[in-house]
Amino acid sequence: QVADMGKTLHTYFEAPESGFDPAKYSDHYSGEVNSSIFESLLAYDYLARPQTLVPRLAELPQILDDGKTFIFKIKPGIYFADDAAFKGKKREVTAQDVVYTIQRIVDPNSRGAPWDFMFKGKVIGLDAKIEAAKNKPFDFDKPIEGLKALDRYTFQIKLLRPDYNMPYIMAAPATGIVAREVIEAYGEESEAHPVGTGPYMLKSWQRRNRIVLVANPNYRGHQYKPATGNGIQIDQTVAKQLEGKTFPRIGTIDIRVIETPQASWLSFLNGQLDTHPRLGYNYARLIAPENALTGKYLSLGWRYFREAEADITYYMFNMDDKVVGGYALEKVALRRAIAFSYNQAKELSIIRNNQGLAAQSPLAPQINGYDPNFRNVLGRYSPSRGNALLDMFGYKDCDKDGWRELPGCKPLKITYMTSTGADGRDQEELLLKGFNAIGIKLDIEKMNFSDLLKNRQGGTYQFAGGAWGQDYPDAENFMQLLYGPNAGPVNESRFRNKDFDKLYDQIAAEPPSEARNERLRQMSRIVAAYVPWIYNINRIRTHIAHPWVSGYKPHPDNMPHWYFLDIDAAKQRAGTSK
Amino acid sequence: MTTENLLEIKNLHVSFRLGKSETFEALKGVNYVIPKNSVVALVGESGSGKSVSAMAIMDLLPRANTVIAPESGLVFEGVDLLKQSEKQRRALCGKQISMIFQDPMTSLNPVYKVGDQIVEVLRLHKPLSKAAAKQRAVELLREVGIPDPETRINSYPHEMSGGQQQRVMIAMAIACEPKLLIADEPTTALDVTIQKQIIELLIKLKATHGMSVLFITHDLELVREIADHVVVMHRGVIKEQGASEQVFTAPKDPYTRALLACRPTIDKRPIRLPVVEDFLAGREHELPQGERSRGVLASDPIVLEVRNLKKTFRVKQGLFSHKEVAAVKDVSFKLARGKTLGIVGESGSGKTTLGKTILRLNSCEGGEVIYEGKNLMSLSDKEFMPYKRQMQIVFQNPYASLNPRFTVGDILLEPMRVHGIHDSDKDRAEHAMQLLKRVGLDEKAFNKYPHEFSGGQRQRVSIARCLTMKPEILVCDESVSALDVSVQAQVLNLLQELQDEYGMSYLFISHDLNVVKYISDEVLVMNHGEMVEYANADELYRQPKHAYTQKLLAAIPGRG
Amino acid sequence: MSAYLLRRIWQMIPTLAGVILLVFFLFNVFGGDPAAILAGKIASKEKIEAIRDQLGLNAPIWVQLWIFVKQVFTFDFGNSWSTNEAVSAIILQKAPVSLTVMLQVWLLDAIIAVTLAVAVAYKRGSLTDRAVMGICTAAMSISLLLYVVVGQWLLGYKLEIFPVLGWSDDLWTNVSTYAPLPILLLLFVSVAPSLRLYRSFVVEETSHDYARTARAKGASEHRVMFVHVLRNAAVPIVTNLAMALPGLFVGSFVVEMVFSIPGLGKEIVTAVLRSDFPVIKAITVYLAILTMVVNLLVDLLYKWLDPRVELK
Amino acid sequence: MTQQASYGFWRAAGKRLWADKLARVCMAILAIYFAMAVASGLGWIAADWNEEVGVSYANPSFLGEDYPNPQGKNSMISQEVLVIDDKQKAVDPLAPYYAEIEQRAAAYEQEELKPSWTLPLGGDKWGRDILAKVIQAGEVSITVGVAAAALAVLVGTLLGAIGGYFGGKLGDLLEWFYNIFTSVPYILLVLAFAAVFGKGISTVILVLGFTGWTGTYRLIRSEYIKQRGRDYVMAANAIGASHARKMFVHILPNVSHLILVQLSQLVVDFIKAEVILSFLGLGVPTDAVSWGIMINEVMPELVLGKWWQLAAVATVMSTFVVAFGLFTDLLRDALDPKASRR
Ligand SMILES: Nc1ncnc2c1ncn2[C@@H]1O[C@H](COP(=O)(O)OP(=O)(O)OP(=O)(O)O)[C@@H](O)[C@H]1O
Ligand SMILES: Nc1ncnc2c1ncn2[C@@H]1O[C@H](COP(=O)(O)OP(=O)(O)OP(=O)(O)O)[C@@H](O)[C@H]1O
Ligand SMILES: [Mg+2]
Ligand SMILES: [Mg+2]
Repeated sequence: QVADMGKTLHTYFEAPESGFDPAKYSDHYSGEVNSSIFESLLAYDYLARPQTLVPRLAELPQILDDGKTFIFKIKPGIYFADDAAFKGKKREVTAQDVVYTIQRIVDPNSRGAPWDFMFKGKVIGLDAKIEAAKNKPFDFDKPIEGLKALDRYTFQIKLLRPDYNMPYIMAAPATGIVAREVIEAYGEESEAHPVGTGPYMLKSWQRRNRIVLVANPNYRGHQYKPATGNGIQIDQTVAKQLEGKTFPRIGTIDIRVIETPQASWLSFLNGQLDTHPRLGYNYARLIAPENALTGKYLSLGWRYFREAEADITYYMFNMDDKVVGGYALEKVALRRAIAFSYNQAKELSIIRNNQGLAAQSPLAPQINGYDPNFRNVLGRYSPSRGNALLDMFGYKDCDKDGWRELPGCKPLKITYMTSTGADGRDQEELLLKGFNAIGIKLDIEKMNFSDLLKNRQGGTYQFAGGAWGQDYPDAENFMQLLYGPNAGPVNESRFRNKDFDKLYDQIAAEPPSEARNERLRQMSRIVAAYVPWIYNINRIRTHIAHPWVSGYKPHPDNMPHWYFLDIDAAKQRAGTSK
Repeated sequence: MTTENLLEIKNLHVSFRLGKSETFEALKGVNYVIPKNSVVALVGESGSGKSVSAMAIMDLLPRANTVIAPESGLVFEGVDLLKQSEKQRRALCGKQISMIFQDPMTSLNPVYKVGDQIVEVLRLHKPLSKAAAKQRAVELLREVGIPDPETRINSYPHEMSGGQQQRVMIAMAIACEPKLLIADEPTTALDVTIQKQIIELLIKLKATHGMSVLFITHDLELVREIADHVVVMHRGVIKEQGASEQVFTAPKDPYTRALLACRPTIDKRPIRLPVVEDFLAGREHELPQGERSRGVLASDPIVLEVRNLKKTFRVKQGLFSHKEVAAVKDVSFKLARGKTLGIVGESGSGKTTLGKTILRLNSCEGGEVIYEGKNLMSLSDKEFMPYKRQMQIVFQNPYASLNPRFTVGDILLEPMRVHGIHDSDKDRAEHAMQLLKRVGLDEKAFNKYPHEFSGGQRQRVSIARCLTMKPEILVCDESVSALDVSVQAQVLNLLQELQDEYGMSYLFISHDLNVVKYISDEVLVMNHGEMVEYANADELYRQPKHAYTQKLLAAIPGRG
Repeated sequence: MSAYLLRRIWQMIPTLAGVILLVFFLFNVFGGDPAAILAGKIASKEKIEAIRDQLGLNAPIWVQLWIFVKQVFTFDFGNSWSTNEAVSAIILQKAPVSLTVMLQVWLLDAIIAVTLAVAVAYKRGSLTDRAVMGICTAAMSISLLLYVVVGQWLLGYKLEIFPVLGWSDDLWTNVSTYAPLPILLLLFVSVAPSLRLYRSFVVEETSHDYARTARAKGASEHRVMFVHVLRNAAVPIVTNLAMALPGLFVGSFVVEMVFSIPGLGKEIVTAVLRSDFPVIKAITVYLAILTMVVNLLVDLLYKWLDPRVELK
Repeated sequence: MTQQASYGFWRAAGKRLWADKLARVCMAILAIYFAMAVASGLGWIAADWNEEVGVSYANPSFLGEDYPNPQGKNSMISQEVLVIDDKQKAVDPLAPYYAEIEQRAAAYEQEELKPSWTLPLGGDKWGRDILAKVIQAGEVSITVGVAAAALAVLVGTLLGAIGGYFGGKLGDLLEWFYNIFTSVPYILLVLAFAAVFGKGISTVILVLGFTGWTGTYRLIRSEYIKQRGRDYVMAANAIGASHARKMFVHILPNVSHLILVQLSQLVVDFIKAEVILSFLGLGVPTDAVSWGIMINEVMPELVLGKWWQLAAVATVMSTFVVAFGLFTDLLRDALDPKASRR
């Protein structure tokens, strides 16, 4: 046991968690806790940017068959945390656990298997097994070609197609390795009894209010060695703080669910929280109006981080829709005109308080293939060009009611679908202003979030908002959203373009390279030309920590790496008791 | 000198704001004294300011619109009350000075048991334990003649008859043996036997505790019996005051003289009763001479027949159980067209209940009421609707029965609208004005609210409301008891005229046996819910058969 | 009386039936499809169907309804669709939390509002009266959210009178440290309307003659107002207080949200937003039963408070 | 002189009300608000509230300009100059039209108004004039608040009167309805109503009105239960008044105080509640604004020290609410003949 049980880190979640079974829940906050309790085969280097994979339970894989076969060597001597289910025995992690874990992820009986897309349709023999499990228990024991424990410590995964992203998937919190005995022992209640190999264990859980983790005494201890490689950058300040320490250092992680930005901000201010990830937009602007801490906040010695997230928000058209969809010139013109009417700069500065980047392509920062210099040269705010285009392609105001009609004077009204419960009024106002400026009637329809999802995934909408965050840091994870054959729940805009699809097939099967990057840019140009999406922003998040917290650095995968943190307990006491 | 006077009322001016600039001066400089250990009677026309002067002593006039002129003085045991703080004055109330209010029903708190209300006043002023206070409350109720006081202390005011409520008020007022008892019409709702008992009680208190009583009443016989001094009031000024004997035997003021002359007597039944104005104007000799003959003949057409009527109340006892109180047991009678049936009887004997039940204002447990050949009790609400206009009741508690948010105008127009009497509101208003005048109220009353009237005035409003409909049958429940002799005569004359003109029939409930004798053709005597005697008026008064009737007649003041 | 009671209790059955049918209908038509949310990021049609199968949403309507009815009579509403937690556990855990805050609010609100109402009603029409009522109305016009946000900042952070937020397992800690600020802020918005209402009821009674009698007995003004007048004004006051009773268990969404109080208020809103039908069903049914019981008690109370009331 | 004033419970009350100076002040204030609401509804004033006439968070004029206002500068930010390269042109089906687009667009290009640095009462985040905005919002809030409250009170009074007066089977039926209605989660009900009525301000009114009657119902019911046994009701019965007459002519004036407090209470509640409906997708439309929405907007602004929107809306709204509240209080006094007459 290396952790100091006297130290406690206080932090918070801005939304409630669901449960701590990696295969069953897909919400972000459960994932955050899972990533500290469970370990995947691989992990991202804590400080390296861009995101770089490093060994965790296993060494970096051996890649065979041009990216179709991956062999992972699991480090021997890694044990699960103690649990009654192990009947007092130490339980080592083996390759068989990996096979079980992956099968659980696709088992439709684990609450619909929210993560199954990571493996479904990819692994040899797996889909047949899924099919067989419909309304029946999943047969975990039947061996398949795709998933094999070659020996006690060697795991092999075989794919139908090359996929260089498979190692990333093996680093996702969802692939945290679980022990079959535990899962079977707790059955339906598995989410309340997480048992993993990670640095922390669940100590107490008041659902949707407070989660307390304690250091796992069985944990082997971890020392940070920065990854090396081409173009890899390491935050040296933090690296210094980590140097020579064995982690985890902090005995207890106390997480509260605090759902309003002000509450978490005030709790941080008075020292009730040690770290404050994801500051509210207006607070971010308050402490750092020009993107650096100012005034009294500077003098407090806070650690301040402003990081681009690996995500994008966008508006999408349903390309199958009779009015806004289609590839005919006048349809392209209509969408282009709408894109012209959208004021991205205002969205960024006024709605997002400058906490973002104006998105230029379907990609997000912090991922392979993202080009920070690439510009969407067709996307500018220009209602006059929008009006010009509409005039040219026959969208005239036939009945002189102030609104344009479709060519041939059929009525034109575009419906924007959004969900109830969220406050999207600013966005809606901005959209509406744009539409008004080009004389197109916009109808805003609010519905249940589930209904919105259904409409989007089922293609029964015209115009809606979307957002995507990385599952793994590669452009493919984003471009799949516009890939023709994915039209449906993945490609919700149902964009189909032969050139784009061809390029996608290529990039999906090749490792990162400059040539691949150019292909990605070409794909972005095609999207810009046909406008299935109107790009919104890539979010920037501000994170702060008190001076007594060392080793803090937010990571783009958004998983908290509490086990790298340390606290100066004396300073913490002083800071909290003021 | 002052030491002999308990209370001196000096130059008391009281006025009420009516509108923004309009005021009404109810007392215009009133002076009188209440000596220690004496009974002072305040008599005078209804609405002359008797209650107001009593209320002024207690500091109970509505603060919102009352103005007491600064030159007024109220000297109680040498201290000017008007110069005292509200708190000091309140401390006197209940203990040194207490009051019996005119309108017992609205004056009792409807949500507390009567016993608790008596206990409250006892415990406010005396160091009594709860149990002891309760014990005392029972005694007090017994003293004021409430039968079965041990259970009665658990009744709520609305479960008691008018007279019973009045006696509760009296019990409350005498509970702490005050130095001054103000009794505002304390006996109007009491039958003569009980009245006698109460008067004796008061006299006893006067003797044992040296109590003084300010006695407000219309009953001049009663005044003569008990009062040491008499103060005669008229329209806010004092017309005459002096020792009782002197006022009665040698009245100086013409108004007093007129008032005394108007007293109805049990042995005369003039065609028309004289009123004060007749005497004031010297017209008393122009009144039609001769006597009215009363009585019902077998040949008289019957409008209403009541057969074996029964009414039982269920009274809650504890949370889940209840007991039954038979208020009316098996009453039958016939009412002839154009005749009056007087109903008399002990307080609480079921007279009001009988009246209400006939009009279906209560449910009933048995019996029939035949009107126009139909049993009214078996009709549905809808079928009964058209009969409502033909049968009316003047309630015993006029104040409670007047909608507090309605002006008198609204109250009078309402029934005419409901029954479509007259075509326009203008005609209706005219009709209402006429009626007001006939019951002795002036035009201004039209726009006033019930709480702005004196007790007698409210009673006249109630009468006028019923008369708007010219019903065939009218139940008058103690309808003239709060009126001074003159107004009473005026109202009785009016009733008589209507009867002569339209052939109306009356059920006349009253404790005033003189009045009953005067107006009734037949009389029904009730006791404990039972009909004990039913006969032609003259016959009954001449030869009462039942012991109770005999007792009753013997108790008439001025007779014994 | 007992017949009346029996009738009222008997009537709970059609009411429950109505509640069941209405909630069932509303949820099925307007409640949204939980499967779409549960399915996660990328949800194919088959997947949603599979989840619907698992949740029993594809069973015939009458079967689902029958399950609901059974649940009502066994008081077992199964597990939450979105968190898989037993619904009974959710309610047992969260309702007491809400109650800890709301019961105090309710009591304090009643005491403060009634006392103040009597005081200003006595001074009716005076400057104090007008001023208090004016301030109350003005205070009422501001939304709870703003009070809570500003209160948390000012009283919690700036003046450090209360903790900014928090909740513990210990009832006493909660009552003494964490609950006071939320309670105070809730009172800000709740007292004003109650006060206005109660003042009106009390004013209505002060001019009755029985108050005059009480004064004539020598009762202090205090006693006249609180013992005599108040009891007569009690029927509507009790009505108003009772109306708020079922809500005590449900808590206040805004306050729970801002102060991180793990109460039922948040739970209901999220349940509806996430289409978590088992939770909705349970809360609705419990609320219905509570409402009915409270209403029955209140009607009985009417009779006790005002003996002239007849229960028909 | 007396005849004309017949049957004047309501008329007499009106007279007494008019005699009160404070009541006249309240009425004057309310008249101004209603006049503004009507004028704004007709587009006479505040019609251009949605124009972005100032910089973002423009200072109120009396504070002077605020140059390092970062949001201000940002809102004047010029768009990045973009050059369409050949690679992009090659995949753009609209490439052949570039020239024509530019040419036609030039005709649309108007002289851009320079946003001003200050506005009379300051600007909101879009740079809209808060004065105009608060007037426009008043139109919506007053309409919604007053109409919905009137509807709710009407429904509540009607049902409460029936339930309380008749009791028995009819009363049970209404209680049944009430119990069901109050047990169902509010959000579900609102969603259902919205689905039935569609969108728009009238829906807001209907939804608020048809969901907000329950409190009034219960209070009125209790009051009717209390009043129906009173002697004056028995007297009305004796003169042959119909049930409706007893309920509405006799008892109603005696419970009018309750209706009035409920009315003024609900007006406030609904003005506030309307914004919750916006979250559920059926509040005021996106191109309209209400006081509730404005108050909702100010929360993040306060953090940044932009207090003027809050100040404006709080002042305007509480003035209205106080005037309305006082007015109903005074009306209530006027309706009570026993109240003081000064
Ligand atoms: N609150 C009030 N506002 C206005 N006028 C009032 C008020 N109270 C009494 N009055 C008027 O004052 C006058 C005197 O009333 P008071 O009650 O003293 O009469 P009273 O002599 O007791 O008559 P009665 O024998 O009929 O009870 C009446 O004309 C009445 O209308
Ligand atoms: N609502 C009620 N509930 C219970 N008991 C009642 C109710 N009303 C009247 N009683 C009782 O019925 C009996 C008869 O009452 P009623 O009012 O008819 O008497 P009354 O003859 O009119 O007397 P009074 O001359 O005193 O007015 C009384 O004992 C009374 O206590
Ligand atoms: Mg009098
Ligand atoms: Mg009687």
